Amino acid sequence: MTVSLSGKEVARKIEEQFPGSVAESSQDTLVVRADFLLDVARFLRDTEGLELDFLNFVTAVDYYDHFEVVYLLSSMKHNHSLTVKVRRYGRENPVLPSVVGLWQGADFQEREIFDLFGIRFEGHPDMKRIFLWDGFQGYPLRKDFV
Amino acid sequence: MATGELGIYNLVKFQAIPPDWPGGFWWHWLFFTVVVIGFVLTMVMGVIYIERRGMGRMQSRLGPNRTGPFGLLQPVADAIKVLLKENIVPVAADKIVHWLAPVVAFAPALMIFAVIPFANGALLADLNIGILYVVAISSVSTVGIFMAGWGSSNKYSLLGAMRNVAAVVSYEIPLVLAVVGVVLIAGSLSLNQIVVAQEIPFILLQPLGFLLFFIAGCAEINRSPFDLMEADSEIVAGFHTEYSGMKFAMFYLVEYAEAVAISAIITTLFLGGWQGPLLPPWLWFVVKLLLVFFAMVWTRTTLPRIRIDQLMAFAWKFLLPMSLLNLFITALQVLAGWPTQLIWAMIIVNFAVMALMILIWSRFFFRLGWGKIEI
Amino acid sequence: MAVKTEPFVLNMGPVHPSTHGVFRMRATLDGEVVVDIEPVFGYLHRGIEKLAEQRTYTGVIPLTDRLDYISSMSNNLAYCLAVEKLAGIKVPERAEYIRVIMAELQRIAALLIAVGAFLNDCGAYFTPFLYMFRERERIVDLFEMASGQRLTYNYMRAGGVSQDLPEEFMPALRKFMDMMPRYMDEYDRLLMQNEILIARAKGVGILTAEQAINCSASGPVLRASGVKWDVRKADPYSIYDHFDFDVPIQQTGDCYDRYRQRVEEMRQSLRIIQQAMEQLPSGPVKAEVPHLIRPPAGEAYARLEAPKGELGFYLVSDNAIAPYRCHIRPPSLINLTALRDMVRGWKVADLIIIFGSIDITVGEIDR
Amino acid sequence: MKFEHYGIGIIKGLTVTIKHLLRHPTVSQYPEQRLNISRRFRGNELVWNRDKCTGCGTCAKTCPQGAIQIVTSTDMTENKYVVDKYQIDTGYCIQCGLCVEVCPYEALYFSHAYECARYRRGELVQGKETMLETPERKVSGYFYPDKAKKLPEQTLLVEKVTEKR
Repeated sequence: MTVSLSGKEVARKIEEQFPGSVAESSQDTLVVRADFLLDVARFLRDTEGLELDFLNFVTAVDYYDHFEVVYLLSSMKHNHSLTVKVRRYGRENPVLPSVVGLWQGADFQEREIFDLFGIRFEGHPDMKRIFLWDGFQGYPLRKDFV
Repeated sequence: MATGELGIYNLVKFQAIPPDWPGGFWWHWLFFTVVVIGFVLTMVMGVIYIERRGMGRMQSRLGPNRTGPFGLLQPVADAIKVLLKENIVPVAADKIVHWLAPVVAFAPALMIFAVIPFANGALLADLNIGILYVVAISSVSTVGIFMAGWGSSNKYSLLGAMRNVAAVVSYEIPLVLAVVGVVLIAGSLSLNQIVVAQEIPFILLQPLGFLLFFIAGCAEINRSPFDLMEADSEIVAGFHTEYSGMKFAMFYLVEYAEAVAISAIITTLFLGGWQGPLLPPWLWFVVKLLLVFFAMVWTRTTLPRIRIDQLMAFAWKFLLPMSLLNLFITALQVLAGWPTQLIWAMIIVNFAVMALMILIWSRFFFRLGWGKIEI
Repeated sequence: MAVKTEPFVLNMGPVHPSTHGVFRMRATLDGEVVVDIEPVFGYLHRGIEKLAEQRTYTGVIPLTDRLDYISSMSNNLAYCLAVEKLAGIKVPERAEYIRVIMAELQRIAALLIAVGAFLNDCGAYFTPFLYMFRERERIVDLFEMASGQRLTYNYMRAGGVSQDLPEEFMPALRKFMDMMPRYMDEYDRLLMQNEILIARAKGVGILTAEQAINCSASGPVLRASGVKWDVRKADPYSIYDHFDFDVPIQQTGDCYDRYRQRVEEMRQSLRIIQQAMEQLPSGPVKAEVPHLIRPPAGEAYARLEAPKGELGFYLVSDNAIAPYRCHIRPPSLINLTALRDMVRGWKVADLIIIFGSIDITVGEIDR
Repeated sequence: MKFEHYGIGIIKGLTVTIKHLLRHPTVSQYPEQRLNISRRFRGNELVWNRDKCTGCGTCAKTCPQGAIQIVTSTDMTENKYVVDKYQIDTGYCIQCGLCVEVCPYEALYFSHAYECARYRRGELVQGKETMLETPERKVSGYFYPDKAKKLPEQTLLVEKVTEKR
């Protein structure tokens, strides 16, 4: 059975390393500040005992006032998982750091988020639309897209 | 009977009425031209039917069975359909080359049959260099296919045509070398003489030669597993991707006419041609031809396709040394006079040699390779 | 001597015999050698995630049929697991067993297509494909008997399955289980040891274990690279912990291993079905669930081992009758991430078989 | 010593295909040989029971495609709804079967008919009159097991053994 790591415990560990990086933590999720995302992600992937080396999925949710990007990470070695979230406030041209360098599996999924939500991932090697054509207006999965 | 090379000299010479042919040379010529064309077209229809039905049954389905009794008219229906289709030429195509390609490809396939005997002496021209003529003519089709690949200005077509040229150039050599063994035993290049010389079919005397000829022949006419030039799962349809209507039908005809030709040559060289008891000679010929063709259908149904570099490696590293060895051994046997005196010893020895060769070669010297290129 | 040649671009697809759907590969070739490749997709984008936001929780189930249309049952099940997790619905035991039987039959059916299509890409002219289609047809007959349709089953419901199995189902399934191992042996005889296939597939398109994990590959692609990771074992959903089965793995991660991996997985699925068939209890097949489900606000991610890999549904609820957000983790799309690294340096013919060995369905990639 | 590279695998494969040549084909010839479809067939058309329908509109609400259109008026004398218009655009219908499942009064069924292709899209729209049960348009047993029992048994490919043994 995959153990869902407690967000609070992991948050404590992260806070020791990167103070001020965790915005919020609960039993099953961990909300990270966008500026610290890459550092935290690298910490989660490489730290002994965590080793979350498998990125299950990346997706985004539109909550009108902010976008929430959800990363589900698992560890093949320890068989545990952790949900990491990043919030991005503001609807105009939101930008987040890309995790492709850490988990290559995020490649197409970040492009998909860019395509459907309009969140630009900085550091992604090939940030362009994936499903829709290049001249498409708007981002369909945003709640205000009709 | 009209024998001898086709040349001005002979044409003049045979103006006189030959002893066994009341119409004279021109009648002979006309009669066999009609026979050859009719034979090729009917055989192509026949083999298409056999291929589709046989393949269907091997794949646990029925195959075409709607048009005519048992679907026998399916090739006719296909032909009519394809002739009525629109002729599409790509805008960027080289029009003349694109137009000429099917003709250039088709003519040689038909010309091969000029020297193939349907019965003793029943052939258009009993050339004394018949087999050389076959080898020379059969590779001309490649020009047509390359013209098609080049002329349709399509990358798939070009890839297919390139593959075809590479394959034909490489496989011509083992093909010819495999034939030479037969020629050595028969002592003649004329196909009629070769058949006459086969008291027992040469497949028994030349098992390795037969295998090499069959493989190389399959590769030369692009039958599976060497059908890379029209590999449907890789390059769509290869050289005839951009062809439609009548011109496509021509290519389709070429494909099967060549298959029939190679089957006919194998029948003639290795299976005793028209020789056989009870049945009339031409029927024996047809039956053997269809058997060889069925073997091709069978392999096509079963085997995966090999890759282009493996194809070349197979020709140069496996077939070529094997055919050279085969030639060498046969030459020794002929020198020792085995084909006339120790014929059973020769059969046994040659089969043993074949098994040993294949085992040793595939164990130590050759393996179908991998082939990644670092970028 | 190296000849300097100019690379050229070949657009494979969107309509190509072996792209398994409307999928395009923009391949840069140097002669026959693949220098670079860029997958282009979106030709089948129907916006299922957006559509799901406007439908009731039950109304989304027919949509999931159309994701990976050759394994609809698994998609149904994945979505229903997510809804059950979100709404806290308990599933009756008989329903669980029926689900397992269906999901495993579906796995066999989908893997048969995957293997058949892979062999077809290798150039075995439709023979293995048609043999395997015959067996798939037998499975589809069973599905039709239970659900009434042959492709878009729409059989699972949140809280169970839509209706009980008909009484003629179990005898037919038993017959199928008797004949299937024999056919599997026949497939193995047909091409498993074929020299040409080995030459074509062995050592081609190697995906190492580290790379596979880094690329988030899952399913047979991951396991063929030697990573023992199966959601059925690692995170047992439904009642998979009741069954005794192995997770086969291969070592090198080449195309031949992926092919063999799929064959082994079919055998394991047969084992699971055998056990489920013997243990099938009686009882209700659907929990008392209202037709309009209104789960409490929250989020849930449920995943399962689909034939192609880890299929997951991430649902966010705002206590309405429609999901606030429904994200699908598509194994086909994510397994494709590794394609570019796998094909570089190989020939065009290898590109096709490497692509075929990943086994994608475009309906799931584009959604 | 493993026999791997000598053509043994090729010969094995060839025996499998030649065996199939002697077996019966798996396929059946469609217009002449008709197989029985599933008793629970979710077909192209729906069957509507005029007497049982109360005009509640649950089916229309459930339909994920919005293919069902129902217009009712109230009959004050008998205190019930009168169904003025009931039509299904089978061109939009995806045969998911949710409408049949939710119908609280067992008034909607799938039909057991197939081959419902039409030449015009307008003909795909089923109105009230073309939705009633007739001898040609039998009721499918989808979601109604008692109705399924009356239908002919489904032909299964599992029953068809192609090899002679």
